[in-house]
Amino acid sequence: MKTPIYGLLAEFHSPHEVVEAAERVHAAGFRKVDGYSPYPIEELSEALELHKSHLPKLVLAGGIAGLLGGLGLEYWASVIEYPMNIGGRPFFSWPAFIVPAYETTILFAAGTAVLGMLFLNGLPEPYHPVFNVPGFALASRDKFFICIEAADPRFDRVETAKFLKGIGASAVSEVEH
Amino acid sequence: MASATPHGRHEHDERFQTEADRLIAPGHDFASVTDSISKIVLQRRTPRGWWLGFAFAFGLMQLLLYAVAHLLFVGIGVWGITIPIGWGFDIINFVWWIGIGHAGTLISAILLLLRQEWRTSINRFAEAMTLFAVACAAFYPIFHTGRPWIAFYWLLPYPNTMGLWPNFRSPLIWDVFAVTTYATVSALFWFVGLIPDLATLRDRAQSKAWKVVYGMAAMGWRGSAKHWHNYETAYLLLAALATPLVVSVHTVVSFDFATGIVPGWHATIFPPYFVAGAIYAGFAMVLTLSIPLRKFYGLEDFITMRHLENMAKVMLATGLIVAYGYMCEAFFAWYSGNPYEKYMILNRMTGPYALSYWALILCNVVAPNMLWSKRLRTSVPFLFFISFVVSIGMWLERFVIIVTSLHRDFLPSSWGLYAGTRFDWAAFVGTIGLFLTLIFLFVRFLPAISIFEMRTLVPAAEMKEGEEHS
Amino acid sequence: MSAEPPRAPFEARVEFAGVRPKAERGRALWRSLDELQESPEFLEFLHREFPARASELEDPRGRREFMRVMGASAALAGLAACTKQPEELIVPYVRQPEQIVPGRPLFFATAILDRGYARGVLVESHEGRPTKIEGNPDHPASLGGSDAVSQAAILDLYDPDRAQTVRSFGEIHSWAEFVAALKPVLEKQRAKRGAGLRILTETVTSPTLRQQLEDLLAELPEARWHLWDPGAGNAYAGARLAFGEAVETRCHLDAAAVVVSLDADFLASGPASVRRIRDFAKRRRLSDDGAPLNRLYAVETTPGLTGVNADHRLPVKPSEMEGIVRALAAALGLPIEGGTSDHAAWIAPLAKDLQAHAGASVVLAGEALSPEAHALVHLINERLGVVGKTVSYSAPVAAEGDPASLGELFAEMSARRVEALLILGGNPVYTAPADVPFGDAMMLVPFRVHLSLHDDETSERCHWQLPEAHPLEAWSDARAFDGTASIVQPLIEPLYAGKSAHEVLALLTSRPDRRGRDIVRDHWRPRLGPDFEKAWRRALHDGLVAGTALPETPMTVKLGDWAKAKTPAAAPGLEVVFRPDPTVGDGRHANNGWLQELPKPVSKLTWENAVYMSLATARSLGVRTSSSQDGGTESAGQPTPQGTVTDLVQITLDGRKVSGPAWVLPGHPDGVVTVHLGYGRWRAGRVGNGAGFNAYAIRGSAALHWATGAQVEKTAYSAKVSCTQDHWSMEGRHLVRAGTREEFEHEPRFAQELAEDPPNNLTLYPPHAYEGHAWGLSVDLNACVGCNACVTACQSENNIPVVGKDQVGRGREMHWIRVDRYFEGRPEDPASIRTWSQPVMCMHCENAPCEVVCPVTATVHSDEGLNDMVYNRCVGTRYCSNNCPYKVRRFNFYLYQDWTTPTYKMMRNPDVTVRSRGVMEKCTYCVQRITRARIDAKNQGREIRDGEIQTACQQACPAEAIVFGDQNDAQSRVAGLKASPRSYGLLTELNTRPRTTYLAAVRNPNPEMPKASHG
Amino acid sequence: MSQIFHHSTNTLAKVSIFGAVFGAGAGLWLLLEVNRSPYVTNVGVAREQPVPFSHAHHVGGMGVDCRYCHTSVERSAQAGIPPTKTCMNCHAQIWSQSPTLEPVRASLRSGRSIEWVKVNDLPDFVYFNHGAHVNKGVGCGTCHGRVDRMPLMWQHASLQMEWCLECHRQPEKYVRPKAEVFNVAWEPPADWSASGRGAELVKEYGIKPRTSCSTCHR
Repeated sequence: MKTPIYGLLAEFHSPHEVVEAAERVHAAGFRKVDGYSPYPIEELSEALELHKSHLPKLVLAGGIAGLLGGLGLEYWASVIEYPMNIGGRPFFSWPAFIVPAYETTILFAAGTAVLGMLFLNGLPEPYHPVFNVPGFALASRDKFFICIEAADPRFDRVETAKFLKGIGASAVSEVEH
Repeated sequence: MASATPHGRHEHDERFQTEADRLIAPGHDFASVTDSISKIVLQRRTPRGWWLGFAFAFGLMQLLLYAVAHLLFVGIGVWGITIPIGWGFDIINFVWWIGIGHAGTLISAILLLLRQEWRTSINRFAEAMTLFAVACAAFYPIFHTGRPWIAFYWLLPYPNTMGLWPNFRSPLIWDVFAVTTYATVSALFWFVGLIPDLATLRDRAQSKAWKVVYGMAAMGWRGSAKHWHNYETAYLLLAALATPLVVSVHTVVSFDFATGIVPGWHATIFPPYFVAGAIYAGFAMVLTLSIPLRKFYGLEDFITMRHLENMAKVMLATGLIVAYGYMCEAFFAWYSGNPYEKYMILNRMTGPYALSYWALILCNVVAPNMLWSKRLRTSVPFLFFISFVVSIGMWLERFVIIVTSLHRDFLPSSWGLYAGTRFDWAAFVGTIGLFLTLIFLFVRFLPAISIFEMRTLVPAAEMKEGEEHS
Repeated sequence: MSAEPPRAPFEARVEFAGVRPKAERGRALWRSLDELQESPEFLEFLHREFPARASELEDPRGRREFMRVMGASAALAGLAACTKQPEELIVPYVRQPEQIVPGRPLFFATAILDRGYARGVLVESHEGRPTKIEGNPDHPASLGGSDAVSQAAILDLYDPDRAQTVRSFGEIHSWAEFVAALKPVLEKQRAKRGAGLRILTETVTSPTLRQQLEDLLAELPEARWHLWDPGAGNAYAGARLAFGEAVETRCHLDAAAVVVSLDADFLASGPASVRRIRDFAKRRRLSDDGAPLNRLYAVETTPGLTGVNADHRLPVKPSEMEGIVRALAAALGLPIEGGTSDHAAWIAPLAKDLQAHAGASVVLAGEALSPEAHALVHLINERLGVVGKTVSYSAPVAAEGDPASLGELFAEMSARRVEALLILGGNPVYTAPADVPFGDAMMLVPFRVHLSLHDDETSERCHWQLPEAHPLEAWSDARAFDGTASIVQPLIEPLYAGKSAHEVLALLTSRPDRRGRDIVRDHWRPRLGPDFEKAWRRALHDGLVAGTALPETPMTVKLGDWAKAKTPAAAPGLEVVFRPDPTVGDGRHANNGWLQELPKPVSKLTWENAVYMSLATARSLGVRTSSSQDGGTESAGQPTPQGTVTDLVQITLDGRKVSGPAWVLPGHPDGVVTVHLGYGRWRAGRVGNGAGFNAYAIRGSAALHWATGAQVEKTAYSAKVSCTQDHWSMEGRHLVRAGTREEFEHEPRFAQELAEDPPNNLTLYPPHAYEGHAWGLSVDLNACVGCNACVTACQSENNIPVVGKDQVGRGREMHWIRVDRYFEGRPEDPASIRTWSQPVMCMHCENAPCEVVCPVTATVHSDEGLNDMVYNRCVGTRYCSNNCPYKVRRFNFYLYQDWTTPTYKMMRNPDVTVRSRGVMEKCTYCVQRITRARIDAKNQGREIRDGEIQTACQQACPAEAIVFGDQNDAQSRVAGLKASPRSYGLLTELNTRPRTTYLAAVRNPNPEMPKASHG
Repeated sequence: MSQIFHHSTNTLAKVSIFGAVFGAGAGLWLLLEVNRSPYVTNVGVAREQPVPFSHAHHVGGMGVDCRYCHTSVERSAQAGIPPTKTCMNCHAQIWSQSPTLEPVRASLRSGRSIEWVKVNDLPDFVYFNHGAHVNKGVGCGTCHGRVDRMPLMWQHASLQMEWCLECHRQPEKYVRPKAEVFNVAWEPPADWSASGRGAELVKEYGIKPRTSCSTCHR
């Protein structure tokens, strides 16, 4: 009868409400859920039981790659490729080589951190269904939202809407694709 | 449950007491914070004051273009450098700018890790300042060379047809690595911090064009719990990485001198007191910028007296460390008994450039001690004044280190004198123009204060209270 | 190139715009004839990374092109590393000359003239282009050594400012036209037996020229030949007094244990100076051949090389000199009165020392001394019984001229008795005494001809200016100080339409079109024995005609009235001493950039003469000096970043005035000032014009060498001069290490004890091993007299540019080797001053501080321990220079090299890269010579022999103070010297491990002398 | 709030970030390739000459020895370009009327040199010595290729520094018996590297190639 939708978006006025609501939603067994807030609320992600981020491991890997890459380059260039007697110093002047390696370590690690964050968040993603909801603009100002996706097995266009009203949503709107 | 996010909720209760203590004026909520900051960027009319300032800065920047063009046509000889003083304004300004460029990352990263909430309202433009200062600094290592048109890529390791590689033992190569890394990481850090605010601007912007622009930059940020979850981790990690970086950069810069054999350069004390000096100079510049900024855009609610005073305290502390560094230099020279070192310090104090040395002592040793007084520390005009004094002092420090050390080293037969030419000055003033130009563009088109972080300071953001309600 | 270039808009080119003509098209680092061709601008430019573009802002077209190219280069930035070569052409010979092998230089023996006297040289020639001048080991005046002036002669050859065509009042003419114009004049003169013909020459030693002149005078008996040499002194006149005839005095310093110089700067000037340095240094080197250390006493006014190298130096006013000579004579028991008593304390032990070494001592009299004083000195030497031992006499080498000769000519011209004046060389309009306005009188002569290298002040006033052929372009001959004749042979066809004096004189004869070669050969044909051709070839090959040295003739002094005391003319005011300039001479070298930029031996001034005076005199005049941290005076004038500012002082002498910058010279006696001749020229060329002030303007014919009664006062103005070493003191650092003979005999290692070197295992890193060769260099500070020959030799060998006065003032001189000068003693007391010279070139440190800091490995160590400098890799951070404790690195702040003037391209050493703008450069130990020797040795399947490689400075050094070699080879000379107890390194406490080391100086003071003179 | 971007921008954005990173790398790689390409090095580009002199004909065809024209190759840094006279030694008799040789005759008549285009052109700050190489068993062909197959001369090797170093670092790969130096057709036997003959020659000829900067740059 109606066109399929992406999900339902519930609006809340305060951080406490949204966190509370999130806990309820989760308790109710919804899993394809996401909350939206104008600033980071750790409690919200806890309420939705988002699993731990893998970012730290990635960054560590990036750092190690940078370290080995830097040292490797220095060793190869000044010992293997073109060894030169520079000021009577040995070809592998490791104390001097620490500095650039140190910098590449940080460079690679930082790069990984940013790209990793974007990747894990699926960004860039300029288009997203929730943007279709007119009021959602306030998610970056002073409003809080919870969105239950239609893809969730327990999702029911009517019931879920009621449920959301029930847990104190000031407004519930349908999100088109 | 409490004190979870890096913004240290725990000390909330004593946060709103006295005038001087508070980080944000009372009566603000999410909306007001958001609107009052974003309106600076989104307002249709550009204030006349901005235009005037920008025109001035842009004018100065033209000097830089002129100086560079002249340099390329005629040669590095248009500068005052000679043998034995092979470095002059070029490296002085390089170190000076790099030093200034330290406050931003320091405030954002180290204070973040130290959970200093007062950083929140100043870190954004401190970071921007860092980027712009580094841009100005990066100008010199390239253009101080005799052949900049090849220097800019021969300094990088890449597989070339000559089979040659840079000399990784040279502090200048360390500089290349350190500065490029620092610039990149600071830029990333700054940009990551901007993403949520860009989303805010995207959602607030009136014209379609700006929506698109900010929308592109925001990359579709929705502020979802998942986003924030990874975002916070990334931001913390970046801070953790930027902290050792910021310390390493000025350490490496100090190696340019410390690893040399020139009396007055060859000193182990350099790294620590260069870093301290950098922070010192950096905070001075933050003050120089933030004081007019808060006045002009009426941001006193967010950049409060407590911010200014804290910065003054940091300056006092680092200033004392720097002073200690000077003392050590003099002491080492005397204690080492090395004739060259002895002559060097004596020459600094009584030689042809004694004036600059004593001026430096006045600016960097005497002046900051006035900050012991709470009255002065909380007097905005005085802080504005002292911030200039400190900037001048730090410039003089580099002048003393570079010029007075080089002009009389080992063989009296090769001693010489140095003075900057009008092209030295043009380049220096020009970089200041570049710096200001970028600053003006920044405050016009990007939020000078981190909106989403300010939201976390709004009382309503208090989970605890919330639970009490329910 | 003829027009004066417009002043450039930037300080950039203001100065050396003069040195090099307007630089438009940046030409390649040019290497051999093959590459002389022009090539496409754009790639050209990319290839060279815009060198000579500095000037392009001037014309809009250039600016546009620059922008075009800038854009392109930005686009191709990635390629710039090794951009496309511009297409170059190869231009082979059509018929290849026999002995020429492209790429291999040839050496020819010839002679360079030094004020008329021959100095034997070997000239290096690449594909027919002379590029470098070396001393001729077989020539008595050289023995392989050389001096700055003869080194710089190569630059004169290629000077683009040389007179290039026959001119008449600026109009370009041809030789034919001149001959046509000469004809009627000549016929007229023939008719009246030359009554109206006058010929003016400089000192002439050329047998051929002399013959030609004498023949001409025989043909035209009424004609007169005049001589004028502004630097000539009273030697011949003195000899006439003493012996009744003019004789040439020779001294054999290698046989002298005690040498006394009475204002005779024999190390710096005179036809035998190079030889005398060699002989003198032989007795200073403390070499194993056991020649005992000699002792040098110097009595002089202006601190000169001889004085600063003396064991005892007595600074006196010129007016005191004669009294001292008499006192010395009296002290030696000669019946001479009128001796001064002021310096008795100094003279008594001196006389004692002389007598103690009777037979092995020698007294030399300076040219400036009066004839009487010269005669007295002859008498003293006779009394010391050294004639035939350290002193000998021969017939005069040069045609006798006396200063009066010019006066006579002047009188005749003023009386309109001269109808035709032929000036062969010289520049009398500029050099004539002030009271002899030669230039004005000359205008009364209806036919005036001037033959000269440059279109100079005299040419300006002549009907005909004839371009003279440079000695390297023409056939001639000349005699050395001892009479030895050399054939001067051309190495290259005249670059311009030049002719030699021989050919010009021939124009006056019945056979006007004889070529120089024939004239010279015809002169020698009867004199070279039966097989002329063989002897001729031999003479050309050896660079001298064997057995032409004039025989020694015994002489005895005849006492006369001259021995009687004269009452010295005491006049109020200061005394003034006139001397030819140490580098540009009497002005003849004024347009030679190398000599202009060569620091004066003691004052280290460049591009300038000054009014030298003592500190006391300066203070009395209120002249500013700069004071040191402890309040003492540390340098003359007021050093500034752009040069040294000093007060202008005005000298008034007999109503004539001249003003010049005051310059305090430690060791200069009070109450007298010294001015050098040869500056203030207004028609020298683009280099010499306007440099310094013209001291001839106050020089009277009555007092050519020194005058009394001068007023000197400070003016309201100041001048900026360029001095390469402002600072006087060594600041108590052990840089030049010196001791007395006693100290040396008591502790041979005294020099090494002055500072302890860090142990080899001090460093964290294991040292690099140098198998094979390990090049090293040793400088003997006792032999070195500081004559600067090495500096110019290096400049010539290594294509070192001239940067101009302004740049030198800014501390940007480019010399790869410099001679540092330090003063010891109290500046207020001239007698206490001791002066040290120390040649400093790259030390090639094994732990080179410069290399470590170079970001692009543009300076690294070679496997033989050379500190290589790779110009094409250098990006010009100048970090290496900052970190070099010896400050021997030089930086191309601008495009100093002249890449446009064609003649300069021909002059350059094709084995050395011509450096571009923005790169560092420095001494390479003449790596091009090392490489040549290595390849030759390899091709011949042998090892490099010790001494096979000579660096340019070593080869030029007349004192043999510089020795280069393989310090890994225990047999090598350099290894031996480095093992000497006197050997020490400069600043070795920094653990730089320099390959260049020094041998400490050992002076030989007379313990009986008054202490004051020790300092 | 309404949707600002179209659905497709998501992919677009992701791709562009990815593209930026790899685009930079590709750009650098391209530059380096161009740098080594004949566009820059002129390798294999036959050059027009005032006289179409054919090495293929003179060397390959008639077997003229290199040294007949390049006389100084064993003694000097420069191999030496033959003077016009050398050409006329033969061409006074053969092809003495050929129009293609007119420039040569003209040169001899007028005494003006023939201006050949330089094919193997090193930068002027590089000092190469033919004698040193030829006398140590480095064959002409090693650097100049099969000139006996070049109708018009072209550049065989890049002459870039990395190319020089290649041989200076491992001469045994490129050295040949001295007897074969002027035999441009000489090819190392198949088992050359295996046989270790190269190493022997390096020892025998006392070859000590240097990679110090001043070996070629002064």
